[in-house]
Amino acid sequence: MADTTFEEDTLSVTERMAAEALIVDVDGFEGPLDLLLTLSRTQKVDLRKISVLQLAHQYLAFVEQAKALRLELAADYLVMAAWLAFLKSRLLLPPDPAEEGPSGEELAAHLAFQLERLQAMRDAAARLMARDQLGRDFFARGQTHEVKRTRRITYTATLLDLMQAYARTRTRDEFRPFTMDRDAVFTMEQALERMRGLIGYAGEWGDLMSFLPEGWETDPARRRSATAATFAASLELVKEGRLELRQSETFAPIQLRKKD
Amino acid sequence: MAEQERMVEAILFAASEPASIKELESRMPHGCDAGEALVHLRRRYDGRGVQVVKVGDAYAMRTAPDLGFLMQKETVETRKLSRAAIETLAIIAYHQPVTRAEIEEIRGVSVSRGTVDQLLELEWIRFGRRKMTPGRPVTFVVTPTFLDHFGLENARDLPGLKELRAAGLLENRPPPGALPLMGEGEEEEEATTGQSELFED
Amino acid sequence: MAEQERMVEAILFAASEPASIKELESRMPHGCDAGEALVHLRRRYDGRGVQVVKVGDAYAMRTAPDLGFLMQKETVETRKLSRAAIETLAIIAYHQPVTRAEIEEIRGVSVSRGTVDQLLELEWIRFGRRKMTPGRPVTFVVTPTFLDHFGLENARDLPGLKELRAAGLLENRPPPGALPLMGEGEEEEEATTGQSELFED
Repeated sequence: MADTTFEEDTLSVTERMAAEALIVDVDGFEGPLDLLLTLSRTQKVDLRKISVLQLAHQYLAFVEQAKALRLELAADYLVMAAWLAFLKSRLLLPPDPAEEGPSGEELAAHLAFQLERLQAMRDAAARLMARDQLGRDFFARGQTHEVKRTRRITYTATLLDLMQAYARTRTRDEFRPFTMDRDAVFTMEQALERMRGLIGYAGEWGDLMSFLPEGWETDPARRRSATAATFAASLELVKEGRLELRQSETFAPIQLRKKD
Repeated sequence: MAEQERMVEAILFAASEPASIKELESRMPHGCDAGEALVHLRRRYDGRGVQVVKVGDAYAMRTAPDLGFLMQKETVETRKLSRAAIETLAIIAYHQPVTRAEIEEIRGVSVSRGTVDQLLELEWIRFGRRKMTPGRPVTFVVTPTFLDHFGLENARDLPGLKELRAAGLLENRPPPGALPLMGEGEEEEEATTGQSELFED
Repeated sequence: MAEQERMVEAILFAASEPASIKELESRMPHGCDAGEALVHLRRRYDGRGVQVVKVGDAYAMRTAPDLGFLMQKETVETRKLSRAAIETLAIIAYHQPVTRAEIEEIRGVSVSRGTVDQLLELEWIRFGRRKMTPGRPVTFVVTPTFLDHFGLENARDLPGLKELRAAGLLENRPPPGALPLMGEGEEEEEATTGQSELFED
């Protein structure tokens, strides 16, 4: 993907023409490697004998030119430019024994390998597409005979299946499915239903706790559940615009009344 | 002519419709004699699995009529029996002869017609004699085909609940103090009496 | 055997898709040897306008490529593949099984979704097994449809494959140190196996 985008703002005619030439070229490139491969062809040598140093020069010159024309190059082109500048310095300077990492020659050799491999794949692709192709050079039967498909289904079961099935049916009612015992739980649905019936009478501010269902006020577990459910139900009713809530300070009793 | 024969062969093979001599010649290089090529080609395919046939005034290649049987593909699909079917089958095997109402009572759900039909079709169950109870309901029993499929000599060879449990086939242990274990009381008693009637009729 | 040859001839002739020996035998009467019948049949069609070709481990009848010029009428217009798609296809064919990251490393640009989708849709490529490298990336391989389309008996017959391998161009050489190019590190370690694993599974 050549994500390269170019701006043309206020360029002179010659600059514009130069830029256009570049655009035409760059648009045809699929990324920095493709561009490098094209540049390398100008060396007119076997890819295995290519001068990577010269190639780096060419690439950097290309990027410079693009910059001079104030063309915006995609990031990967710039990353490659930075890397080639680094490679160039490695190739030119005498090797520093203190320096770690691969040598300039190793890096250059790998780049040459990548270019050669890309070229090889392009050639292979061209050879592949030049082959005789089905529907173009050779043909399948034009009038195919329909093959009738008959599907026969057989059912199987093993003795084990049979015994397990029997065991299942005969032991089914010995168990009841596991359920949480929820006798100390007052659900929000229950609370909501209860509150809807009660708010009609809540014309004045009243304590939330006075709305708890009967029989749920004493046992701590039951009271906790009922309080939470009633509070949640009240919030729901506030959301519906049917109720108002207030609390004078933290931990103070929560009061509610009907909203008209 | 050999080359022209090849051409006609290729065209007829790839064509989706029969081609007349005129059509053939219009596609072949100038000066070809499709008619003569066809004579050779028809002779070459004489007695082969493929024939050159004349359709109206056009020609086509067709498979030899006697090989039509090859043009079908039979696929055999093996499927597991549904849970309802295997449970119904198990109840019939253990309780035979058993009525539909009894099966439903044991399974706790109604038995669909399809389930019974499937088992009948597989020839794993068949109708037994009618029960001497009000309504004289029909009963089901398992067949020799069933025994054959499951490698049983006799339906009595089916292990009882106790053995199933011992073999670990019952994953669940009933909670202590729950219902008395099934299949150990009169249940099984009755099941055995049932079995004795096996294949008598 | 003459009769079996006729049968194989009829089956292959009637179908547009390649059929394996197993498929052939499943449609022929029990005890037939489709493999041997095929040997005879291929010999019989040698040099004819229609050929028996091998595609992967299946067989099909196809018109002789030198007669393609007669078939303008049958030619199907195939969608033009983009350069990216053609290159991606070639890389998959020559390097399979290959991951997306490896394709990107070779082409130096990312592979767009559309490219892979198009090749999958043509049924020229499919997903292979996952690589045993971190992230267990999915791989791509070419399909029998690909082989059929390009008249290849198997992927080892790809043009120039041997030379490319000898030149080391199918290797996935890890870059020395860190390169700004795509596909780094672990990915490549075992990628060198490349084509050698071809169709082993």
